[in-house]
Amino acid sequence: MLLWRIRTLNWNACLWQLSMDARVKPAHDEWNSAWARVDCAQIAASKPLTENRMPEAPTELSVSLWRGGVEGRYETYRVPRRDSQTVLDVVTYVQRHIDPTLSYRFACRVGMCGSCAMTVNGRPRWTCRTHVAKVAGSGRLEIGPLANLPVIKDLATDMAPFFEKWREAKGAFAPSRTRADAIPRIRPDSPARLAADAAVECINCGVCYAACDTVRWNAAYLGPAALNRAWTLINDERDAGNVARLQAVAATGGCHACHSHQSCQEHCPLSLNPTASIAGLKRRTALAYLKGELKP
Amino acid sequence: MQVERHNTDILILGSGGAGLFAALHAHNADPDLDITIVSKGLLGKCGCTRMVQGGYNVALNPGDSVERHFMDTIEGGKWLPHQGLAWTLVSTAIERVRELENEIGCFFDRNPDGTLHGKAFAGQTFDRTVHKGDLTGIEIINRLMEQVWARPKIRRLEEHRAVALIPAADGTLSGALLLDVRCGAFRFVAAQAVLLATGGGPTMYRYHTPSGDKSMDGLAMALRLGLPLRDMEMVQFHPTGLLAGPDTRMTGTVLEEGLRGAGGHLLNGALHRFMADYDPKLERATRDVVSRAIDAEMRAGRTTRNGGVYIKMSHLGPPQVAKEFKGMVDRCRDCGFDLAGGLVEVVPTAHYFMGGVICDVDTATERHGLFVAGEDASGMHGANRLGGNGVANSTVFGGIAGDTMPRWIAAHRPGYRAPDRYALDAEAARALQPFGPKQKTSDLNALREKLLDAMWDDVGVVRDRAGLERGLSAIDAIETELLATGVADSDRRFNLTWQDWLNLRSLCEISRVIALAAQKRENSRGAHYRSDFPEPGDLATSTFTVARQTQAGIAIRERPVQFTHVRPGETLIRDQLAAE
Amino acid sequence: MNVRLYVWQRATAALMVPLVAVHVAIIFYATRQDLSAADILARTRGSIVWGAYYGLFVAAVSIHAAIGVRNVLAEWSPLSERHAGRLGLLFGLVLAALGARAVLAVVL
Amino acid sequence: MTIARHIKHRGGTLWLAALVHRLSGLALAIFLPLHFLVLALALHRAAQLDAFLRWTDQPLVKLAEALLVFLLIVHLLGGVRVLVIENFDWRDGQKRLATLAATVSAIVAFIFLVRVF
Ligand SMILES: Cc1cc2nc3c(=O)[nH]c(=O)nc-3n(C[C@H](O)[C@H](O)[C@H](O)COP(=O)(O)OP(=O)(O)OC[C@H]3O[C@@H](n4cnc5c(N)ncnc54)[C@H](O)[C@@H]3O)c2cc1C
Ligand code: HEM
Ligand code: SF4
Ligand code: F3S
Ligand code: FES
Repeated sequence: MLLWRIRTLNWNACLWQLSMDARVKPAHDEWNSAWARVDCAQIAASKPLTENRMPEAPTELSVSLWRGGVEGRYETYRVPRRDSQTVLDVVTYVQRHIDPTLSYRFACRVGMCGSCAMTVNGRPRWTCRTHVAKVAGSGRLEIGPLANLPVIKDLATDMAPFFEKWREAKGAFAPSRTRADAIPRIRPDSPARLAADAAVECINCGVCYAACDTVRWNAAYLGPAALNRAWTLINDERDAGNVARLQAVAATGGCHACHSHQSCQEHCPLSLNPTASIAGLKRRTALAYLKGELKP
Repeated sequence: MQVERHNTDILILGSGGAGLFAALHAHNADPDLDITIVSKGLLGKCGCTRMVQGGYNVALNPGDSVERHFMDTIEGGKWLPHQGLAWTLVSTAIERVRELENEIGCFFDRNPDGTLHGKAFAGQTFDRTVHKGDLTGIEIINRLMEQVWARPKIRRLEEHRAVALIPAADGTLSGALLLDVRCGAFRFVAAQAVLLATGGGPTMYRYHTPSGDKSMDGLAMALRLGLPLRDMEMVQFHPTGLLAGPDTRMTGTVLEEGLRGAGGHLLNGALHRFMADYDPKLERATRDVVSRAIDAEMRAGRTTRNGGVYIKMSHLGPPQVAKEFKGMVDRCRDCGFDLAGGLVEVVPTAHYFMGGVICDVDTATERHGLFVAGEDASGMHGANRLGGNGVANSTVFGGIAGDTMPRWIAAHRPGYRAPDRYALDAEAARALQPFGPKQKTSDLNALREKLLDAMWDDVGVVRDRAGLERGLSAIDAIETELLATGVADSDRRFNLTWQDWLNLRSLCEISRVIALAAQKRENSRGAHYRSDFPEPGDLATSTFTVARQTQAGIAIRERPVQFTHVRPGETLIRDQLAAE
Repeated sequence: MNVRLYVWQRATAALMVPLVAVHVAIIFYATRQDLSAADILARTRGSIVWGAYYGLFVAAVSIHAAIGVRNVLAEWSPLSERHAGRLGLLFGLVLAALGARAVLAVVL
Repeated sequence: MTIARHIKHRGGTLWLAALVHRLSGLALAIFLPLHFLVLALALHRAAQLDAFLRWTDQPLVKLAEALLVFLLIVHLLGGVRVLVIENFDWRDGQKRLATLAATVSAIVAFIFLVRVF
């Protein structure tokens, strides 16, 4: 059973990747020359990607939404299927046209603010950038609030614990200069800059936090996003707060609680790699401990 | 009406660049002050500062100068800016960027030699836009947000909506009435000083870029308090918003300016590259010119399936496009469009609001104790905002407000003034209107779309007298219908439909002011274009509009622009003069 | 878990990689060669090398597993970290005692 | 109904690898003391070697010993995966490779054991 499961999972992943590869990146030179010749009429005639993905798109979606707080139930709604439709649009449709009391959170609608994450068909995702075609091939959607955070109502969670842990991990820059000083010169290709850049683009959406079982099992665990931020700052040569930061991430609930499940990395919508960041923290703190610079 | 009451020294409405900077500066000035930030969404995770892509204008390079940045701002603003404010903006931006880098922790992109990289942005004579890739806003707001989290003394009221500014019985300002969105209850916060930083955001147009929480609440509150609003006809449209049909929130979101800059083509529904018919600079013409050209194609019916035009990048080589504009290409792909290789439908989209509350260079308003910063303030940009001057504006003046308020409190010792009970009750009742017994249950969303269409069609990119009149009567009708429309009173907790109702009310109030100010300005400057008055008029006698709520309704007056630093025809750029 | 426990757990794990590899190799070798238990014991009895080898293994595994059990208990049982730690310690001591006895039985 | 039942993000290869590692570690923690105990007891009590030898010939004992070896290999590979992730520079695609290698080797080890048996 187990082996079978593993095999099918891998196959699916591989097939999916192959088909994506075929669609988005054939050999580069071929692209260039071919595209130079293709005229606009042809492009216009080509169908949008979504239609390629869904040969027989259903005209209606069956959408189950979590209603209530921690205690509640899934309720099912019928929502018309559109060509251009994200999961956020589906939720919006229900609020605007079926049940005006449905609660959810969003702001930017383009994947920048990280406030729209929900559990979509069992997986944490940013809903404003998740096209329905990607997740509802069967025409069914089940949407719940993000896991591992208190539910406020329906699809909205209280993200306060998540931010609190960000603070505990010393996720704020500690200055070594003031506004009166010149901006430090740092070469863009220097290893330190590259390391600091690797995972700086986190939008604090909480998706990784919801995907991580260690967060679920260990209330003290700071979680992937906060630790990822701490690692980014440790690599930031302008920062002056590393003593306290290393201490914070080496304490109980810090980076060592991570079991490298890698769900964070699998689910991060920006393809960041918190697992690698946390591994970096583990190395750095272990070294500092062995050198006697850290008291656990 | 039972309302929970709190006191705080400084109350900040809004958690964008302006609000967060104000909190940090005020806290820095006096760590004992009790500071409270109110945010309609989660702190730092709502509003437009986060959405900044392009970057931050600042004259840091030795080859550039404050004077040059200033002249670009004034000329871009078609000589309408308040020159003192514009000068403060460009000169303080330097210190502010150093603060962002050195103290807040933003890590901006560098040149190969390690100095800050400045990229080109349309309408500027120097490449001075500091950035972090094409996600500058995320870097700025995340770092600010962390700094605020790290100071527990700064209190946060998240998912609290400011409903009204409440005067004291003696006519001074008392505080603000808030609605706790999560539980649906009111709170009143009395404050010694209040900062309005809710960040404008013209979301009353069919296509718009700002985040979903923005609905001009701040300006509506200021209007009701009787404050003068300036340049209210000035709505900036971005030429290339994504067009994905009416049923998705993706529609209207901005596709980066750089796409045109890099050589992207705009094609109409018949696949004709139409910019040649309008401007010799083709797609590289300024925002307003391109927006008007697209608008003209749309009005002539030469549109795509969804009623816009196409942007085409594929001739630059899809892999190259995918590399250079990764963020945009990924975003389009997630939404089901192939930006690198195919055609993507675009449409002009309402982007920024130049109008706002009149203020001094220290952010003080006419009302004692009320300060304003960010997109809610006005005068820095005049008829047009340069790309990159928006976030500079909110951070520069947010910081100044944070410096000013503690000083002001120390000097005036205003204390807490009891709110005017009548005003408080009236405002609460106003917010509860949709739950009234006589309300009809009509379709709120259809009403919202009516407003968006009316504004787009008649008070949009190109205006004329007849259209503005049509628009005004449409706004009146929509507001009347809104006031009669109810929201089911089954659950007030986290009730987004109630919030939508309140948003629509703010939008109606400010839409009317926009239309009236547009009617008043009988010339065409920057973002404001009247097809019946296409000429800019005499620059030396330029005027700006001032709108104010009076007993009789909204009064619009024109005031002459003071050329305190430079007059039309002159320039401050010494080296340029020398070169010529 | 904190950095001290982490270092001990990972260090003992790293140490056990060769130890276990050799142990497994021996088992495979033994079964291949059809060595009887008597043959094996004949080789181990009185050998300081084997005594040290298995002694080291028992020490490492006791520390390693004690910390491991502590972690699993802390996450999967209602016990607090502190109580899980005590139980883990107890487990480690028992394991070390049993292991030492077994090593002695094999070597002496 | 409580919300927690509706989380389905588990079951990915990486997650399974971590779970198998933990379960094998736990199983080892349960079996290893028994193994030690039995070993010592058998050697002590059976003053003469014969009894011990007869005892180890029992299929149940053989199975238990084989299982222990299997668990040890599985846990070792899982542990190596963790140590590699934590201590070596990150390479893309490494995760799939590592887990694939781990599962494949575990299967091979299992087959081996069955053969030996
Ligand atoms: C897509 C996009 C791209 C942009 N790109 C650039 C760029 O590249 N360069 C540039 O210079 N400018 C850019 N701008 C403009 C710039 O983002 C804004 O001008 C600037 O960030 C405004 O800052 P602010 O602090 O005034 O408002 P915001 O950042 O919008 O913050 C307003 C805050 O007030 C809150 N609020 C609103 N109403 C209420 C209420 N009733 N009660 C309580 N809180 C409320 C909001 O939730 C939010 O927290 C861009 C704007 C957009 C939309
Ligand atoms: C063969 C060499 C071994 C290696 C390389 C190894 C490696 C590891 C590692 C790296 C972990 C940490 C996993 C995590 O925190 O995610 C771990 C956990 C653990 N190990 Fe081992 N181990 C070995 C042998 C053993 C043995 C012989 C036992 C038997 C008692 C054992 C019992 C455990 C237990 C109970 C855990 C805790 C499981 C968890 O936290 O998920 N290990 N091991
Ligand atoms: S690391 Fe990725 S998933 Fe986690 S909060 Fe940041 S952006 Fe979201
Ligand atoms: S999912 Fe969790 S356990 Fe570690 S690798 Fe990621 S934080
Ligand atoms: S709404 Fe901002 S990330 Fe989805």
